[in-house]
Amino acid sequence: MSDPLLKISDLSISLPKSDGTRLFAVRELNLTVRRGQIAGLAGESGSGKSLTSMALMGLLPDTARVSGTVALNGRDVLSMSRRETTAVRGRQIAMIFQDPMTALHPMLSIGRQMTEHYRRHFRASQSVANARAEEMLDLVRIPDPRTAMKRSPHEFSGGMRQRIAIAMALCCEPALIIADEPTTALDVTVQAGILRLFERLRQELDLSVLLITHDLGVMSAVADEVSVMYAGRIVESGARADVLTRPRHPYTHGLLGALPDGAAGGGGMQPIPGLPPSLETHPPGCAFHPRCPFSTETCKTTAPPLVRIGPNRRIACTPDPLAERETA
Amino acid sequence: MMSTLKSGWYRLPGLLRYALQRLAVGALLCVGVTFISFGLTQVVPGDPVAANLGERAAADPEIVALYRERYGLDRSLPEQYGRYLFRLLQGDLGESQQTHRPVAADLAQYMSATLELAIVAMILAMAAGVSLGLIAAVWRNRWPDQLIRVVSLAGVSVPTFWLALVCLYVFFFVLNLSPGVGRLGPGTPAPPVVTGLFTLDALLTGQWSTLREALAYIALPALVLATYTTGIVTRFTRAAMLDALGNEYVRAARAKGLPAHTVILRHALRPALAAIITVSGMAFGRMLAGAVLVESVYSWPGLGLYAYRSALTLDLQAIMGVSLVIAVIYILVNLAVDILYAVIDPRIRY
Amino acid sequence: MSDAIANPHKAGRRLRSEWMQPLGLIGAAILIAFAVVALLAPLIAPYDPLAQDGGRLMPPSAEHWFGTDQLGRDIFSRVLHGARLSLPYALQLVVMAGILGTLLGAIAGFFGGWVDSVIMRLADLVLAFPDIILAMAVVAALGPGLFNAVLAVVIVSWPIYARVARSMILTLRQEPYVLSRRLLGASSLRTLWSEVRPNITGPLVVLVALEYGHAVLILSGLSFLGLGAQPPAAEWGAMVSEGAKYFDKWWMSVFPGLAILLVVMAANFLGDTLRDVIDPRSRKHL
Amino acid sequence: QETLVVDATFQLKTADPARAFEPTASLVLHPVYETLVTFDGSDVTQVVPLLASVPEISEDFKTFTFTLTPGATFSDGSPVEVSDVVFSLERARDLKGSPSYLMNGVSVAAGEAEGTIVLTTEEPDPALPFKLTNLALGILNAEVLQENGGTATPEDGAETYLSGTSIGSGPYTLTKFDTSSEVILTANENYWGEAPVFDRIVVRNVNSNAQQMNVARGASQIALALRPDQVTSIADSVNVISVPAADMGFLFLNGNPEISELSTNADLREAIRYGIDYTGIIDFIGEGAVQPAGIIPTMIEGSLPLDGVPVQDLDRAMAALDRSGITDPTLTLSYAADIAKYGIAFADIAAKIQSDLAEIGISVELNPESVQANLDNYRGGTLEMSVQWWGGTPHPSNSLPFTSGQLVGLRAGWAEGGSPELEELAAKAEVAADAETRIALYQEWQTVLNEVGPFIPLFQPPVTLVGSTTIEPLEYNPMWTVDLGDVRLAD
Amino acid sequence: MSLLEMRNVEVSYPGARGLPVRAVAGIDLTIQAGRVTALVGESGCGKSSLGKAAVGLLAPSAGSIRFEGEPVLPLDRGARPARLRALQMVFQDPYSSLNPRRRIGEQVADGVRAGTDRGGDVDRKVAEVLERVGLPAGIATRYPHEFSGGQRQRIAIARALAAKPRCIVADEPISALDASAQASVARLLADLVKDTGMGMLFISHDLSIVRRIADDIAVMYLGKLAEQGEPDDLWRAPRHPYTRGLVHAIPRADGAGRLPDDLPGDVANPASPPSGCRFHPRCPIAQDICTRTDPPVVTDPQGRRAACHFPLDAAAPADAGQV
Ligand SMILES: Nc1ncnc2c1ncn2[C@@H]1O[C@H](COP(=O)(O)OP(=O)(O)OP(=O)(O)O)[C@@H](O)[C@H]1O
Ligand SMILES: Nc1ncnc2c1ncn2[C@@H]1O[C@H](COP(=O)(O)OP(=O)(O)OP(=O)(O)O)[C@@H](O)[C@H]1O
Ligand SMILES: [Mg+2]
Ligand SMILES: [Mg+2]
Repeated sequence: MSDPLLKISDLSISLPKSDGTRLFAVRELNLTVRRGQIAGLAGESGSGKSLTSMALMGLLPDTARVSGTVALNGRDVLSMSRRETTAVRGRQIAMIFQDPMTALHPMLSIGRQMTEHYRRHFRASQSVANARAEEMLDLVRIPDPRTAMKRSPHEFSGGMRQRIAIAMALCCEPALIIADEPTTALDVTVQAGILRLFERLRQELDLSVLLITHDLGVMSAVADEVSVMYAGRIVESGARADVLTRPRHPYTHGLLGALPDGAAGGGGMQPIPGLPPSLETHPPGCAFHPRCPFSTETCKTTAPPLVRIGPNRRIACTPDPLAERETA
Repeated sequence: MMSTLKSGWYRLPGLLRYALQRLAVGALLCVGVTFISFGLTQVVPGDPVAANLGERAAADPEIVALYRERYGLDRSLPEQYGRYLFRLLQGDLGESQQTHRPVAADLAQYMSATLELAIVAMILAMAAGVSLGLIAAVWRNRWPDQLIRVVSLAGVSVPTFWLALVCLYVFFFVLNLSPGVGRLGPGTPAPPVVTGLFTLDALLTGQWSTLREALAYIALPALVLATYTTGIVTRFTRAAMLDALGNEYVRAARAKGLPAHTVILRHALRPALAAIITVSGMAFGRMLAGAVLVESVYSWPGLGLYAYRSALTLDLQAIMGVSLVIAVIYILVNLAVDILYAVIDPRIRY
Repeated sequence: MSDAIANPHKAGRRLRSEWMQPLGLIGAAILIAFAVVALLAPLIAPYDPLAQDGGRLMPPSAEHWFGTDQLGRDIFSRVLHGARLSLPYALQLVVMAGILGTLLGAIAGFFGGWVDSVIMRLADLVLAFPDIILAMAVVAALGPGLFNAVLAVVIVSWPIYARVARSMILTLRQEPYVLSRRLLGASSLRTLWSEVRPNITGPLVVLVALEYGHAVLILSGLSFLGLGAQPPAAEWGAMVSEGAKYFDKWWMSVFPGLAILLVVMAANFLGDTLRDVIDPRSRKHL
Repeated sequence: QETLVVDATFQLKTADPARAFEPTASLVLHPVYETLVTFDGSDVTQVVPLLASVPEISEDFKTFTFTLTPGATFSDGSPVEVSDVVFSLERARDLKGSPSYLMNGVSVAAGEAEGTIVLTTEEPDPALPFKLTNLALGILNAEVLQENGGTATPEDGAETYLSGTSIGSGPYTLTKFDTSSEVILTANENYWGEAPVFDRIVVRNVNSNAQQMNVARGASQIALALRPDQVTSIADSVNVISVPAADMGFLFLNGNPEISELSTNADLREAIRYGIDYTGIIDFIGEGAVQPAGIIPTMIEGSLPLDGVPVQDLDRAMAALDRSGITDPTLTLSYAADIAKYGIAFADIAAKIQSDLAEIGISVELNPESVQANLDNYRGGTLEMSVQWWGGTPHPSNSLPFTSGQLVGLRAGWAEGGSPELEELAAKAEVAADAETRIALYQEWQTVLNEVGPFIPLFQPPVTLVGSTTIEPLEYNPMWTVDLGDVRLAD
Repeated sequence: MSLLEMRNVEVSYPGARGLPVRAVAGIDLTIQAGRVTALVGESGCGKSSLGKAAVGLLAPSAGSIRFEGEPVLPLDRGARPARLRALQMVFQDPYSSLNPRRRIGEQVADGVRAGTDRGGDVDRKVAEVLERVGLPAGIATRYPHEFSGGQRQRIAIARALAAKPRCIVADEPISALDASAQASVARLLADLVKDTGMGMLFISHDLSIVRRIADDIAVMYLGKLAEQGEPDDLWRAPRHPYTRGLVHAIPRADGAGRLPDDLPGDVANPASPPSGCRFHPRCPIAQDICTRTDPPVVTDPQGRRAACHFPLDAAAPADAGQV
């Protein structure tokens, strides 16, 4: 198997807190995205998903400190010069944001926004860039791309805007697309359309996507592999079907159990006891232990490492209480 | 810019409708302003006769009666006001008791002096304020930001009238860098009237030496007048830029690999500009009113001085004229600001 | 709404940390110093501010630190005594304008309809009216004097408070917690008092702090024009105005002007820091 | 091209002589409109011929006959004729402008002889020739004036016309007239007298600070509004003259018991009169100021010799206060706060008086008012104590309104009959034909006024004229300050 | 007995050029005691507007709303009449639902004082009701910012509950919460309805959750009722093509990798609703008549209501309903 397109190793991100100490919002994160695959990164609000994506783009706030490596096609993105990162951004890695209402500049025409980075990255003329943009708009099924280019974002509905944002990301033929909650702000019927678009693009363009979402349903629909984050760490990763139907980490298990469909056994709608970890104070040991029905004394003191438990499958849980059921 | 201008242009009917609506409300506001200024002049104790006639003349009942008749002071208050409004509709602002000239002519003359001062000051303030604010926002919380913060706070704190004096003392008296007070040197004839603004008129008619002189004379008062506004614009620009820089679309622009200066100048400055324009509209109004302090120090023959003298001499028609003209400028500037806003931001529809 | 409204306690914590910000501290220190000077002026001033026995128009010397004026009065003592006028009158001004404006804004926001229209159009009118003329006319009507100048400026400066108060009330009225309270049977007035009021005092206090410096400026400006404090009162603006006549005797206007600058700057430093701490978003309104 | 630049502080409203009453108008229009008779330089004790001869005056001081100077022409070249004079003077009288009082009761007619004009008054008026030096009675080209709306009635509509051009016979003509910034005069090439020296005269409205700079740097040749203290630093490089003005700053204590018990109390008045530090006030005002002994300004005939001025005498003041039996009196001193004349703010004078009187135990509350409010109250006679100005024609009769029952007397609450002796003296002095008798009468009138009147003359302000050494002469005349038409280059 | 009854309710907002925007364009809905009635629909379809009108926060522009047989009076400046205080509302945003400057206890006590039995110890009642929503009584002295979103939502529910309501309108009470908190709050509400016998209008855009807790579901599209029925019926055999589209569009976390079905287009703007059936531009089975005539709401013998010219065959189960 060839090298993965993107390989994140031991990525940690810390941010200053108001009391002067630092908050480790992402810890020792390991993740790979293979070519032509959609890799999902799931986790609840505040678990560090967006920070991870910002780190990939080099867009973290100045106050953030990063360690680890992020290899894109074998080159470490984190150690690049500012010039190099600017050249990578938008060209090698493109990004799609959560809210299409706010991610498009309200005062610039669609055409302008779709071509400015293309012209820069390819040193292309406006007309070449226009042609490219129209092609991309057509690809994402925006009717009448030529006139659409002249219009402002507010003249489009939410779903259309997200399509435009996707087309914009595709303009420079990036190797990787990071989509941070691309459908969260949309209605389900519209979301379905966007998910289908992703799937089609993957097939037509052999797209590699890092899909970030908190919605396991969305994960299930399009992701090939799923990683689940909790409090800044990846707690479980593996192929989509494995993780979603046979979760091995108690958190993933609990999360699935809380969903109304109750796919992973139980009647569904079973809340995980306790509270989500507070942003400021991570508990020592395994961050999930206060809520975990299986926690042991060691869980309270030592954070379990992410270990491989099968081909392409890892969990960060030392007791691994769900393993028996797996084998059973 | 072109495209937004154009799309703004295409929506003109709506805009026009809006503008007309605003102008109608503005006209009502103007009537209100004349009403208030009329009322004010009535509650002011003292008699314009006393202020405008000589010692002996004021003791002569015949002269006083004639004087009252001439300025309509012998009529009942509602009648005086009604006549004023009626003449106003015909564009007649009455006659100043102080200069014995039509108020409209006085205003045209004094206003152009003030407008010139205020416009030059505004240009200075905008140029300096927007650049400083931009730098502060980009270098947020680092030393340039802190420095600019102190400077801009000092700018809004310094008493204009005092700064005017100190600058005059330093640049004129001590350093002899400024040619002094007034609009032009003695004996330099004013350029032919095109707009009434000496600098612009000199430029338009190609009188270069007059232009140089006019610029030399306006520099100091304009700088002084610009200080406060520069502070305001700086702080506003900073805030608006920070706001804009925090937007998702700015992050999106950076994520597209656009260089920092493009992101700042094209993506962030533009929405910030909308806010800056609003505040500069307000600041312009304040500047007109604040000009009276600068004008009094620099013998600048402007509206402020005119207003001040009219108030002192209870020159009724002149006071009402000044109030009216400032209100009209205020209304027009605000309207212009709103329209500009709509041109910049395609989301705004009227 | 602003962070502070969502989380007053966070604001409290921020207050403590940002309180340490040098600017806010410097501002507070200067203001306190001036307040002390104002209180103790008769004790610490070396001369009677009205005594005309210092020799006229003397430049600064060991005897008269800031020199003397055209009547031989000690400028240093006069500047010290000036704090007794500028500080309290400006406070009076912002408090009166703040109360009047907030009240009118609250009434407009609360009653809505034509009451709202009338009040807000009135505010528009005042804003469109050249304030210096209005102030001059009011002063002319009431006679020159510092308190009359205060009244005049109150009349021209209430709209800013009214606008802020009204817009905050209109926004807060739609907040779910206010609606909930209404559904639980509290009258509109009652919710206004118990739910809305606590949430607008912070921003209004910030506004008052920010306007304080402006008040000092405008009052001294009116005095400079001869419309505020009257000689022989030792008011800074009036002193600058006297100094303006004796142009080459720079010390006559420089020192009182510096006093104004210092106080206003201190107030702005403090207001600015307070705003950042209590109500970071309000910079949009102000 | 020679330009004379003059810096003044403007008090200017109109370019129509018949309406002009402000000092700056006299300054700038004096070289434009000539009068029948005038003064020579700074000597205001006698009139000299200009457009007409010195008048022949009838015994009863009621008929004045002038003979036109032959050869005088207006700036357009047309001759100055009797009809111009008659129309101009009648217009000045009937227009009912501020200066119309000068011609009150005077009728004008062409004389029987060719080129003569006869002025007749109802009452004897020895001051009439002096009044005729006033710019307001300058002669205009009647024909042109009438063509442009000029009439000898209040409906006259020529004012606007006159602010754009001039139709006088003086050495300069008006090119620009702006009441707030500057007035520009241009040489009248057709001048019938000696040709004007300068091509242009620019009179600018400039505050005293800038004037100081300008004249020191040669940016202007004449500065008219400098205070004595400003002059000292530049005195080496310029010519300075500093003389008392003909204006009088005085204090009055209201004589109407209904207005105040205190200000009418004779003992208290005496206490105040001797409690004031006159020399301090003169010192404060500066070099050139004088303390007059009576109400008639020093340079005018009939003024009292300066050795009789009251001086501060604290013992006498305290004694008087004791005698009055009033303890801790508090009087209110009102003044116009928002104007300064000759660079003197009444606020400073008031503060000075307040601090002087505090020393003898009289407290004074200062009541600053706006000019018009103060004027209103002053004219209404309701002020308890006030400082005011008085000025006008440089003739002793100009001060007679201080008599009880007269204009100023009434303002000080001093009704007719307040001092019959004084009233009688005033009546006699006004018509005294013989100079010596006249002077004696006026001096006696003042002595009585000082004794019984409510007025305390405080000071005549100094007029400080600063001129560049390149020009001459620099002479002060109370009517027009400086005769700009007469200024020439020094050699 | 019908507790809250809405008849032909319309809600309009002033729109551009003075034309009113009908956010709710005539809806009949009845809330029964002891039952959870859910109202689902996409964003902007008028759910909140209807909910607000139901409790009197908005005045409907037409139609009638009755609570226990008496009309619901829109709020004016005075206090709400006591009988209406048994009709309460829970809002979506847990952060703005509580006044940040007042203690939890005070805010819940407002509810207690509004309730019908005012006697007794307020503090004790506050403690009781807090415990009822699963929070320790000790939190009464604390401020809202100390709590997570789920906890705040519980506090807001406690406040409403303290007023002893007989009906609660809950406007998207769980959509701002994490998955786990969603489950627990939804269950809490459902339990409360079962225990107290009150009625509830549960507004949500998430059909999959609603299906688990509601007794009755009304589906709204662009201000109008599309369909109403029992959850399982609706899920398994939707009558209205929109309901079907909605059901099929929900992605399920079953790891199967099945793509949800989309509906073409976006939800239309209520300012300019399509002619005829408001759904027709997105409807896969639309015919000519749909562009012209607005279908009436028809109630079938099983009590299901649908507004479609061509209701889907009840017999043919939709293929989404496999769970
Ligand atoms: N600029 C910042 N400064 C300080 N803390 C931050 C910053 N950005 C994010 N955080 C904190 O870092 C943590 C992770 O944030 P992140 O945005 O990555 O979460 P997320 O998983 O994307 O959540 P969501 O689903 O809400 O988007 C959170 O606790 C957040 O409060
Ligand atoms: N105050 C208002 N003024 C004008 N239009 C409004 C107002 N409130 C809502 N609307 C409009 O009415 C329509 C229905 O809004 P409503 O909030 O009831 O929808 P909703 O179904 O609750 O949506 P969401 O799921 O987003 O909460 C929307 O198009 C909205 O834009
Ligand atoms: Mg995120
Ligand atoms: Mg809603």
